[in-house]
Amino acid sequence: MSLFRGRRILAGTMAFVVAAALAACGSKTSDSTSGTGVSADVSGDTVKVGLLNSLSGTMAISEVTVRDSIMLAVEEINAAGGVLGKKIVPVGEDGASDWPTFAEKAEKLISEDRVAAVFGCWTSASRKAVKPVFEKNKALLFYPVQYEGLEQSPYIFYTGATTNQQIVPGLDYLKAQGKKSVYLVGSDYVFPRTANKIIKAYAKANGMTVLGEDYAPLGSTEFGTIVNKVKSAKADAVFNTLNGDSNVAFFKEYTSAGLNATSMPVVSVSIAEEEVKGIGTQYLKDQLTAWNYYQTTPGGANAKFVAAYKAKYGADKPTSDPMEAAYVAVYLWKEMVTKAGSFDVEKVRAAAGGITYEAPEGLVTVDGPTQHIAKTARIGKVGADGLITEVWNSGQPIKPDPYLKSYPWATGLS
Amino acid sequence: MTVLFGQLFTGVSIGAVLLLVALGLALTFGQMNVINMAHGEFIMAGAYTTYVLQQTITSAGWSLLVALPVAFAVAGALGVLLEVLLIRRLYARPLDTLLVTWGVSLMLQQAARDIFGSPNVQTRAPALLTGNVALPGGITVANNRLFILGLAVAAVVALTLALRLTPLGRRIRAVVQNRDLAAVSGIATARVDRTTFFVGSGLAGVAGVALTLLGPIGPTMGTNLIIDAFLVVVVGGIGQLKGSVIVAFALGVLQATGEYLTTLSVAKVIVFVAIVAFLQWRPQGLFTLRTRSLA
Amino acid sequence: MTTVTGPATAADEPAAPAPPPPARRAGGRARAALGFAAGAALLFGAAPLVLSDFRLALLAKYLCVAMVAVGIGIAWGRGGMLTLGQGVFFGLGGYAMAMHLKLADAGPGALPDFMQLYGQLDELPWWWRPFASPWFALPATVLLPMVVAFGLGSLVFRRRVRGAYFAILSQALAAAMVILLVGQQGTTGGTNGLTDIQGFFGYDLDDPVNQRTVYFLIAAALLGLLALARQLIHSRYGELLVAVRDGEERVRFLGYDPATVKVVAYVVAAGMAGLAGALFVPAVGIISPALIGIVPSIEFVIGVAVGGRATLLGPVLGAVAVAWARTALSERFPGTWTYLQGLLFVLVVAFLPGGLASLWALRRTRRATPDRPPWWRRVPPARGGRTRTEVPAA
Amino acid sequence: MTDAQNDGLRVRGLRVSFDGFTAVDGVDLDVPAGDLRFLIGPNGAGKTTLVDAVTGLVRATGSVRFGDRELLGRDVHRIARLGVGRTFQTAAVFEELTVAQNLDIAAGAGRSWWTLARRRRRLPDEVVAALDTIGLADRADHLAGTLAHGQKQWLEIGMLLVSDARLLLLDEPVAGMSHDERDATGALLETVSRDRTVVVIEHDMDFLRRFARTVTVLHAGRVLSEGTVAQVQADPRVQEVYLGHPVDAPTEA
Repeated sequence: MSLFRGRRILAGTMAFVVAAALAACGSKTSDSTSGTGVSADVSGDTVKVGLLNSLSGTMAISEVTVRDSIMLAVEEINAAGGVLGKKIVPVGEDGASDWPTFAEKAEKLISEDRVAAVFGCWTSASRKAVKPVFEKNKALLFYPVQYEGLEQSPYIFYTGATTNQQIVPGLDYLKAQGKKSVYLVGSDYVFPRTANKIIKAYAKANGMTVLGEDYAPLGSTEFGTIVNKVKSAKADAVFNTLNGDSNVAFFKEYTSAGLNATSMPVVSVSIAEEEVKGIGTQYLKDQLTAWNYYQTTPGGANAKFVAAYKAKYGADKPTSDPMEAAYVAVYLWKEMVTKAGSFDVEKVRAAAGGITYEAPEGLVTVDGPTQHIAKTARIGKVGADGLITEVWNSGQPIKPDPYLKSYPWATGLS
Repeated sequence: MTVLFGQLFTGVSIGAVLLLVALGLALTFGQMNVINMAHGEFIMAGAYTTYVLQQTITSAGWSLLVALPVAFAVAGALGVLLEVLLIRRLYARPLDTLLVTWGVSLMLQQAARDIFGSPNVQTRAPALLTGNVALPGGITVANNRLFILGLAVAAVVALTLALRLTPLGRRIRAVVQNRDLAAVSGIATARVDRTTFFVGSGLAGVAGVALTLLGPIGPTMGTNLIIDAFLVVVVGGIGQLKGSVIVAFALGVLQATGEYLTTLSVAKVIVFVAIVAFLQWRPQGLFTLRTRSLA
Repeated sequence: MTTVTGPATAADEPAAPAPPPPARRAGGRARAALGFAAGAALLFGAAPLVLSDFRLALLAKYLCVAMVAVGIGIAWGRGGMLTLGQGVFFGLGGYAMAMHLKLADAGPGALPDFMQLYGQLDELPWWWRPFASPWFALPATVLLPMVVAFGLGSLVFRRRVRGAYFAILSQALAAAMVILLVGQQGTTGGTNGLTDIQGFFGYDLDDPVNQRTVYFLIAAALLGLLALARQLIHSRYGELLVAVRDGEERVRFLGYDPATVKVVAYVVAAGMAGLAGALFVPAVGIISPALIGIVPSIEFVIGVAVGGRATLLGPVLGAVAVAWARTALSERFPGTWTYLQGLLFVLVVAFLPGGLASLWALRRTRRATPDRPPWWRRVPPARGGRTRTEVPAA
Repeated sequence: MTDAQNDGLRVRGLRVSFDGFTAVDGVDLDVPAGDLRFLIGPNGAGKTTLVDAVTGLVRATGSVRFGDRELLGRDVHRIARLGVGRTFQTAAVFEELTVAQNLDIAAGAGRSWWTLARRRRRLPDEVVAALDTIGLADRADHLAGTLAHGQKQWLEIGMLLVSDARLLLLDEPVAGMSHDERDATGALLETVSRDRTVVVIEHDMDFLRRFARTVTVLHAGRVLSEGTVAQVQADPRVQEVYLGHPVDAPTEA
């Protein structure tokens, strides 16, 4: 009776020796099911879903707004009769901006609370941390934030943009504007580094030059050197993948150095309406952003969403792309469950492909094979009122391509 | 050449920020041996003071000017509160002040979140401070950086003069050099401690006002700066201001040079290695106050 | 002081009979054995019976934190070195283990998944290669942190950098380490760290039975470390370490080099943190820079302070209690937890510097030595860096 | 024990300055083996600094030889291992350790790591003897922090005894002691100086008259006078320094 179970590749390692020694202490061995999923508890007239966001720590700033919009969607759905006749009971957990805590809480939501699906995570690091938990338990995660692509898990639905729905359109826009050279500025973590690799490959294939590439440690607020370099490089535009607080310091430095949207426009992919408020339009006026949704996006679905959000959380609270993607995620899940006629994870996955939904950002379609969604890319400009208005869009939803397989210049990136 | 000068100026201005943040620590840590981890939150308090004032004083320029003394008072008052409630009991245990004030800093951050919300807030900078000065040779120098440099220099001069010339300053120095002797000479050491802490914390508030021109204003804005500032005081040497001044600018220039030649991340590591190496050479810092039994 | 029992004055000093050995010595060993047995029964018997797989996995995580705490208890509680960079050693151990497991998951000759994605490397970087062998990686989890601690400690302590200086420096070390790891994304996984670790020496970590066995490994390691720490504390070295804590210069004048004494404690603490990090990886399946920076490093210290820094069991119980409270409270009141964490730190350190253990010790010492002054008149038992006779280095 | 004949202290041209202030200004001093020498002088005369220099705490120029070894330039702990021990003005015992543990540590500077890593099975003989000598045998298992002030001073002296110091430099060992305690300390010093060399910094003139064998008077960093108690008392320069009051000098630390 061994304490370890499973395939043995390396017998006689230290671990085995210790395990053998431990066998004397006595323990139960096989009494639980091995590796199979924990099925959701749908016995009553309610169904639980998990909400996994950082409510404390450095990421709370962004993730709290996502939690708010998920709650909004849940309440709306409940008010309209619930899902398959069952009311949704949200179970909230705090990821505390700490990746192992995310994994721990994901495990709790799945195995203790037995939720039917989990909505949440923001950083790639937190998603990477929980991914094995969802795969092991065969449970569903809806991830609502734009990210660096290069991932496709059978148990995750990605409702934010992948790179070909945000970065690539951003570059297309710059190219169309006649920008020949870019400078890349980003925070030092996975998303900017991956994004910049894509940008460099794109530039090479499209006759653009990358004049420089600089990374600031996460949370860094000292941009004197980077702005100096950017300024002396005299690029046509800057592609900005900085995150959080760094954006504030970067744009203040940028403005003080005499640079602005006319002399050297900046395209940012992590600045939404909420961030604009924290930086100030004084520093951001007319700068560009690349997203799939703005508070100003036209359409009845968005007008309804914005009104409902402001009614619930306050008129001064803006809505933004990740919030919208989270809101949409809950509705998409409802559509999938309804189509499947069951909360069973495998049935829901099978039903997912092709589901469409008239979202605030416009029509979205779930892409079955990648479990991403087709979205319309939108380039926006920061206005004096702190809102972002669209200056360009891709015309139609872009099919998600997390590994950029349909782009010839991107071969070798993944 | 332009870049070289630009980088030099960047280094000096990094140094000025470091100095502004470290100056208060040079008093509370350097003179009183209290490791106040909540110093960063006093900076935050100063920045939020600017934000609150801007809600009532609409002129960005005036609100900034008014914010300087008000933030000094607000942060100073927080400092006195901390001293009276906690630090006073811990003078014999400097390491424990570190842990206690870290706990305080956690609570202050959460309080800021509850009052002002988690997201950053914005303040407006006066138009004068968002521009820059063009020097011959295509060199530009940002006005806000110049302002902060000036503020740092002014703060150092004012503090130095205050310590040298005013009766209070003499009392502070007396207590630093020999607490017992100062006490028997009729100096109310407890009150001097409180005043020192007020001034040291108040300086953090001033730094907070200045930082609204450069970076984010949010609950965690102080935490990024605090370690660097402590390193400045450690390397500068306890008990004297000039060490901190020199080291702040030296580290600023080293950081800027490192950033230019390598990357920001590597520059941080270079600075750390340089500090460890420097402490091999002068373990007590650049300048030390020599007394027989330095506590 | 009226009845002075002065020193023996004249030549009447033939070797007096040795004073009776301390009374507690006799029962000490037996009680310790009993304590260990009780601990083992609790960890190996009661916990797995009572707790669900999920809660047991959580306990495994807490016990890893407790291992770090045992080391901090030695370095800080006994040695007076407030190390705010223990996350660095935890991380070194964790990364060493995770690197091996990632390579094992990938299979011989293949690259770990993240390197293909983010690094676009064609071959393994040279410094990854040795970790393919368990015979290198396993010892490295403990030895690597020890070597780093030895290097830094030798530099720093020999130059008499101590007290607050050391604390701040150790904190800066944690910050520098994080920046370094994050910056080398292609080879370290950057902020993501090393995730999605599937196997542990050929055993599937998704299998609850194997997870449980990992828990047993961790519990056994913790008990082992406690035994080691007990031996260390009660050895002559342990007494010397306390002497160095309370009077570094005095020890120097007795002919010891305090730097060496401190380096040893620092290295031992680093090794313990390394082992904890190594076992954390199979238990949680991830190691990332978020676990080794300034904040987690200082959080390691909280538990130790709460439990009682200078005692053997205090840090362990404190660490588990704080980690548990964090999970329990942050599930319901995330904001409140931050306040409470801060308040806990403030109250314990400022008003109960001996930690919760001092309440217990108070009861015992009052019985043992009735003539000790009451606790409120006593100097707190565990002091930080300031030594009684601190003299400036020339 | 080494031959006591070689264990004299010989100081030549010792000079210590701090930032321009010269605390010890060219001191020559000979303390023969087995002497019980008292070092007196007004505040700021350089007494403690002299001891600091001899024990390696402050940097100094000149020469300090103990036996046939030069001490200047060596680390504090190396000097200590050569058999030079000192006490401080404020008692510096390890308060969180018991009396016996204090002595055991003092006795063990040369111990191997193997010995250090194990528990103390029984007290070493020299510790037992020292406990008896300093009169603290019945307090061996008490924490040193609970001792009375005088007892701490004795414990310190005991620690020097077990550390096998052959030159003891004591900085105001009887300050703050009661009359009885002073007598006991004096007697202890006499016992100790039988086979060791003892240098005592002291302000207490009564104590000095009773126990000093020889006296050196320091003033402004220099040796002002040297000799027996009677010789020094008769020295007009000493009388002048002490404001015309030859012996009962109004000095307090």
